[in-house]
Amino acid sequence: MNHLYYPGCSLKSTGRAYEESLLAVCATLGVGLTELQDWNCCGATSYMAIDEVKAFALAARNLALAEEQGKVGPGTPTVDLVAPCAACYLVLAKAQHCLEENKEVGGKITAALAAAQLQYTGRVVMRHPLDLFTNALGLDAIKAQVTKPLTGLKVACYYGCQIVRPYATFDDQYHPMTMDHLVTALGGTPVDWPLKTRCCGGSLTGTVQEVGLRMSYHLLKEARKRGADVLLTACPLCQFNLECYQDPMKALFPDHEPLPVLYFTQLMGLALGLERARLGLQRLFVPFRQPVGV
Amino acid sequence: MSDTPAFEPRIVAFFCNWCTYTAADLAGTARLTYAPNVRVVRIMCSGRLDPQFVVTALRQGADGVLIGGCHPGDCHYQEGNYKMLRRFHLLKRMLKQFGIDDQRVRLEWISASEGDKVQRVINEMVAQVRDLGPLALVGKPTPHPDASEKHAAA
Amino acid sequence: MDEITRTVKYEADTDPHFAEEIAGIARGETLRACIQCGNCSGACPVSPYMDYTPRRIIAMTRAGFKREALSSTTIWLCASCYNCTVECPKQIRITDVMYALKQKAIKERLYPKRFPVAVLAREFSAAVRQFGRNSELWLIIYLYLKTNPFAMLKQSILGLRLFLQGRMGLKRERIPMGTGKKGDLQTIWNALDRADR
Amino acid sequence: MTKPKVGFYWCASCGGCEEAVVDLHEAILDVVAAVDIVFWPCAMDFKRTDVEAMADGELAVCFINGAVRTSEQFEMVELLRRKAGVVIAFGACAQSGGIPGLANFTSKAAILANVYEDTRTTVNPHKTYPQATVQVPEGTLTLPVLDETVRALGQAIPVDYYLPGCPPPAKLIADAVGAILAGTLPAPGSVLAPNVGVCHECTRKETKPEKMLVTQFKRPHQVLIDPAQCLLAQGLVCLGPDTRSGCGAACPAGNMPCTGCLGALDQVRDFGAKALSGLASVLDAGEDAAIDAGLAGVPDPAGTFYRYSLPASELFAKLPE
Amino acid sequence: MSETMQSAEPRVGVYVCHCGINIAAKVDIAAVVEFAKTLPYVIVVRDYKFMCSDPGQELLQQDIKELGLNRIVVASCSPLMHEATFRHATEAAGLNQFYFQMANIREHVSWVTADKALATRKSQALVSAAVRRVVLNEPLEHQKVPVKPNVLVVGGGIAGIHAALTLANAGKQVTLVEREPTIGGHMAKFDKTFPTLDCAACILTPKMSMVRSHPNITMLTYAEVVGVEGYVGNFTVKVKKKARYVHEELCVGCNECVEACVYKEGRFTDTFNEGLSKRKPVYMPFPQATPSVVLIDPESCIELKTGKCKKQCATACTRNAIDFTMTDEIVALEVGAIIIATGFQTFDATRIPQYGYGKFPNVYTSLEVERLVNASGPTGGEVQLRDGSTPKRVGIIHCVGSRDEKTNRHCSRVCCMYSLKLAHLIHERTDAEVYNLYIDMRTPGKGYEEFYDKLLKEGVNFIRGRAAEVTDWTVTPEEEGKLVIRAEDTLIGVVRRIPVDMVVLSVGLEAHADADEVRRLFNISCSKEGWFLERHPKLAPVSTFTDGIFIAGACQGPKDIPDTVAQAGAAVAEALALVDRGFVELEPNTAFITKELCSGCHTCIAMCPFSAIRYNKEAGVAEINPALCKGCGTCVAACPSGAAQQHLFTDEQIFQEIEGVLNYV
Repeated sequence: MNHLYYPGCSLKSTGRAYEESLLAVCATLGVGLTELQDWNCCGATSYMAIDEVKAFALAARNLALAEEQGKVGPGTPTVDLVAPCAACYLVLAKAQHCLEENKEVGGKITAALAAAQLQYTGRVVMRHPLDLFTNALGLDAIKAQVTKPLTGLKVACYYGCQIVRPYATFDDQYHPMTMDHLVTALGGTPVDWPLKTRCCGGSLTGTVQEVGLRMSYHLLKEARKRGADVLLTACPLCQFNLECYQDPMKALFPDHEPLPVLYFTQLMGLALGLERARLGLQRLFVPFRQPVGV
Repeated sequence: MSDTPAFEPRIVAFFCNWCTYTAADLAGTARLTYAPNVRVVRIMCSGRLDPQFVVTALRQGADGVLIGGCHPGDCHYQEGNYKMLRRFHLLKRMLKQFGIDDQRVRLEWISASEGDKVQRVINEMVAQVRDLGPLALVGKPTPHPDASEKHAAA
Repeated sequence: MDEITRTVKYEADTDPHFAEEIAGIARGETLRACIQCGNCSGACPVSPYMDYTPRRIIAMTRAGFKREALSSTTIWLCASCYNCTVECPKQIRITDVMYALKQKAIKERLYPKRFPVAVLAREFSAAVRQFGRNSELWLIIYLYLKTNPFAMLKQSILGLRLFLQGRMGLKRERIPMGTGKKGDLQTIWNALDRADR
Repeated sequence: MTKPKVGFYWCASCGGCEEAVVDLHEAILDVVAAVDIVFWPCAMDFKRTDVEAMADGELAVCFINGAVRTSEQFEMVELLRRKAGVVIAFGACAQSGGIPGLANFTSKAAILANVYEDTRTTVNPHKTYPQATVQVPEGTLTLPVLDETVRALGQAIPVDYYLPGCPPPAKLIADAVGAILAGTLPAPGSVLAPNVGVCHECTRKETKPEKMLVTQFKRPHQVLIDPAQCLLAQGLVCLGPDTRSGCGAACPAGNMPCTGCLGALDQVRDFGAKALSGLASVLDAGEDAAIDAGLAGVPDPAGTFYRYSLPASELFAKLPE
Repeated sequence: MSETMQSAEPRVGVYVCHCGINIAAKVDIAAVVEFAKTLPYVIVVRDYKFMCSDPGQELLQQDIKELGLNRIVVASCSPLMHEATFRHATEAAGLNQFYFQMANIREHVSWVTADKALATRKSQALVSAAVRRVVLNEPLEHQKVPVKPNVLVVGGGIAGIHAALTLANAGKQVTLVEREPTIGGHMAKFDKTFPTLDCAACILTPKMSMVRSHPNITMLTYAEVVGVEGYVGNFTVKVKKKARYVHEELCVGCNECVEACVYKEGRFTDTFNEGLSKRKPVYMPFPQATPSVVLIDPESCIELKTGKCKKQCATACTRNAIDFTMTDEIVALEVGAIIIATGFQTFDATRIPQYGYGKFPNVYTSLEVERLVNASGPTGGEVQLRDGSTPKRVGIIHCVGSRDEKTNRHCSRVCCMYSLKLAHLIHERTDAEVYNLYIDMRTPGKGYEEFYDKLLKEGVNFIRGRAAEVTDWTVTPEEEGKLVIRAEDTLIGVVRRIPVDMVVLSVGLEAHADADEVRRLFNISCSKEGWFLERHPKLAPVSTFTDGIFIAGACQGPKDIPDTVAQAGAAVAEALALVDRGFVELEPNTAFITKELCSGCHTCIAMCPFSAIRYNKEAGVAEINPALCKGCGTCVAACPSGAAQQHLFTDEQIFQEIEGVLNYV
């Protein structure tokens, strides 16, 4: 299985461990990821606030590059583009919708791409790694490779907003379960909790910190309350907000107790028996010390 | 803008009395404005649609023909719409042989409650046929008057 | 009460085209269908911090209260979680309306000055425009310089830790710009700019 | 008493209609005895000048077969129209365009290109095409010019009667001649054949099932045809129900489906569209895919339904590319 | 009417209606009049404010008499609106009514066209078509067919009950068919009715017993209509009576069998109690069930599933009413009219997952709470939580599955009022703090606003805002262990979190899931949402597009009990008008075959779904029985030789109409 891979800016810095663990896990599972060459920023939510057409043009350039590098044509009618960052995933998907539905915006963007000898013909399939693992690869294939099952580990699966909203493409909008099923396949125990898709604060944690902190604090508190040993995320910004800000969180909410926050790929890697360093676990602010596979 | 008036297509519609004609009435009652290019001929059932009506309309100057009937299974006469569907399939294939674009002859199932669909379908079809331009059928020689008329004139 | 303010709104002070304009930017949104049920506000995780709830922003936009809507903190506090959009019983894409209001606010220079979210958006887009990619460290530095330089000191510990853990580098992420070759992002920018003019 | 003068002429046709006259067998002797054939280029040596020499209306009846495609044909039929009291469009080509009329599915340019350039056996490096006029030392030579489209006779000149068929059945010819001699011709404009479908005189009529429904249309070469049962009921594309009778259902009697040569009934405006309607209506299929599969036995609907009547049809010709 | 006048050359009169300003504002009437004057055979053209008014009709009648007109064209509204009016006017002036033709320049032109010039041009084209067509119109007569006197009522809720009783009281023989084992419908489940708070059972059960005992009513419960054939006045209906495994005529409803069942306790979901209690395989749906007859559920009965039961029930029955060999049976009915009163279903609350129905045990639907507050319900009228405790705080969420593009767009019309009723009953019985979360409070009805006023004064809390979610995520100590409703209090403009013990979801009313099949069965139409479509929303609210079939109650759209009963009465009036007249006039637009032209090809015979065409072997041609022909014209289109034609829709008439509509500049 070969897929094009769109890391996005965060996976090259704050979300480095996400990339490290994803690539390590994919290598172990035999899932080929080829990084899209010359990719640019997806546009993210911030660009959308400035100029929508340009934001979608940014996304469209990546989609066009994917078609070109994915050699879309007869025999290869579509190409999968894997975007691990929830924001990138949504922005790229949203751009696809816009290009399809809106002739006016689509026309402008097509013309601009043409100036750079690029074109996008609607043949890229956006995939989040959760989708890739559960639907393309299949949980059975993963289960078969688990060497250190997460027996006894209680996991709060946190999906965040943008992989289920506004488009519910591969999971339920209200009660997403792909990550829970994945954790079960890895031998762990997902906890049922009500805040799976509640916002972590997004970029507010960096801008209007007290607002963002409270939102993250409540998520962690509820996860703990439901007995979770660890919280899993599927987005670099969620992980950053929930993990790196636990010190200021403690300062603001004295009853806060630290909770390790991992990328789901990191936990997958542990269950597959990969070394901690390959999974970027040393980069955590709140260390995850719980032994697995015992 | 050029001085010559833009092409406005003429479309003849055959609507069944029970579903689509009623839906068109409903579109009226609901004041749903749509393109004025369509002229509706009422038939009791889309099953009454004789392909002769379609070719006649095209010959007489229609740039498109719209056929509206009840949804499959909803025919007031049980299955007149299905009977027509069979003719429609063969007719479409034949019209293609005459070089007549697929979009010019259209079949839509529109129920009595779908006034909005009447509006949408008509607007859509008028736009499509407008893009296609006039249906330039090869001029058919007018049949000469019967000898009887000739003699009468003489 | 410190001060008594008079809050009548004259029709002359409203912008009758505002709703259509915003609906246009948000691509065909049917603001007029809003029944003011408040589901958006109820579903919004940030609404307790907003000066107007999302529902009121929709009402104000619809009524042409342009200045109030554009200078609200609400639009900048929207975290783009799309909960309102998914929940709206009238299927109004409220998140997109918020984006439209943000775009309009920046264009009209009506956003709250030094309000970090608006500044972030501008700095972010400037960086992406120049380099094609975003470098989080540099973005944060610019953000604090523009909003609250003193707060940067408070954040420096976090920054240092990130740096030490290898989660933030000094390197600027960038792609080649202005090569004029196939796929050049600069060529795309230029084409879009020309189209804008 | 002078015998009435009669003429025969052919335009775009195969010659079968001329054969049909001879098919009267010994009855033709009665015809010859009763009339004076003054013009019949196919059978006897007459010249155009002979016709031109006649007084207007001198010919009592002129039988013209074939469609009109060339300038010469048009000149001749106009001339004959002037000279003849009664013009009878003789055969399917004259009546409604016939087989030559199928040329309206293609253009004049394409036909010429095909004949003078494209066929494999043609060597024409200089792209030499026939010219309407050419100068030779002896003077100017002329050739007839091909019209853009094929016309039925009635679309070229006023026609008094139509004698349909490809070729017209002997009985209809005999009846027509008898009516002419007896002065019992019907109202001008009439078709000289019964106004009822072929099934009416088909020996297979009684084998029709009460409900005529077919799930799959088939072509004659695909099935072993039951020699007694209704052909349509067997799924064969038989146009008997659509077509005027008078032929004694000759094709079904020969175990082949009717192809519609006697043309439309009086009350039908467009033979092909009506025939299409009748045929598709008996298909017993509901869903789109089943309909298409059932109709696969009609690979060329336009050719099937307008085999003899394209110029007389509402659509007349294919749209130019 | 003189023969000579009608056979003479056509003399057409054209009348263009202004319809007040409905047409005149969008169509240049004068231009249409001038255009019509240029059309062949047109003798006179007039315009008038309201052609359908008496003076309007007199206008054309006078012209028929004075100008010798023999063809009439009125350009006005849809023929479905006023064709009958003008036909009668034509007939009254001595001209056969089918010498009349209508051009629809209101619904199809003035109401749907933006540009006046284009609307005028379109009107001209339609007038041209009508004129060309009317010239070919022929005189026709309506055919009279007798009407069968009996009436079928489908659905045994309050609408069906009221309709059946009223018809029976008028002396008609009525068959009432109900799908459930008992009549009573939703109303039988309610405790009180708004706004009077009178007991539902007290007003319903007497009517139910009257149905049972009325000599003119045949009640078929646990039965479904499976086939409808025929036409107005002459329907043949097939009803499937499902096997109860209990002989109705023998059972006296003593419940001895239920007592004797091998199951000592109820084990199976009691649907009448909305699943809040359990029943045995043999059961009485509820104490006042009508007929008062038990039935055996084949899905749970051991004998019926395995044949290995002690059959204590059968032994206990002294009247030998239990019969395990019983099978479904088909009953055929001959009726003249049918009233459909099949009611509604409530919205499935699991479709809105954020309200937690099915996930949190103490989230209830309003119908469940109806059973909870009902004295004969599973808790004997006690409002209890699942653990048996009494709620102290209750939230009632309005508009669940209503006014929502993702579920149902419509307002269900009764939820505000029943929510107020439930708020009152819960408050009254438990003294709980009750919160109503509503979008808009809709109380238009006699005594309704007064009821709202009463509730306000009772101290029930009202929060204007659509609840965003019900969650067990708690933030403050007071929320611990409770369900929290999050919503914006839109009148204050802040988001509130309301901790409650019980959530009541005021579910909306929907068309039955199988409404589509039912309407196909009866050959009527329904709206996109599945509500049966009335012939005209204002002027024919209980008629359908199929003559002889009427609709009543919530199957037509959400409505409360008073409106339902009123509509049932209206449907009865329509049915009586039909049945008592004794005959119907059929449209003469039947198909016919000219036998000289028919070759006997058989194509038409299979086209007819009504078996109106048969082959006459002696003559060798097909023949159409006009009494069976319903005038679809499918055979006409199919007829390969043009021998089949349709009155009012001959090929030539339609060709003329086609040429007419294309005749404009």
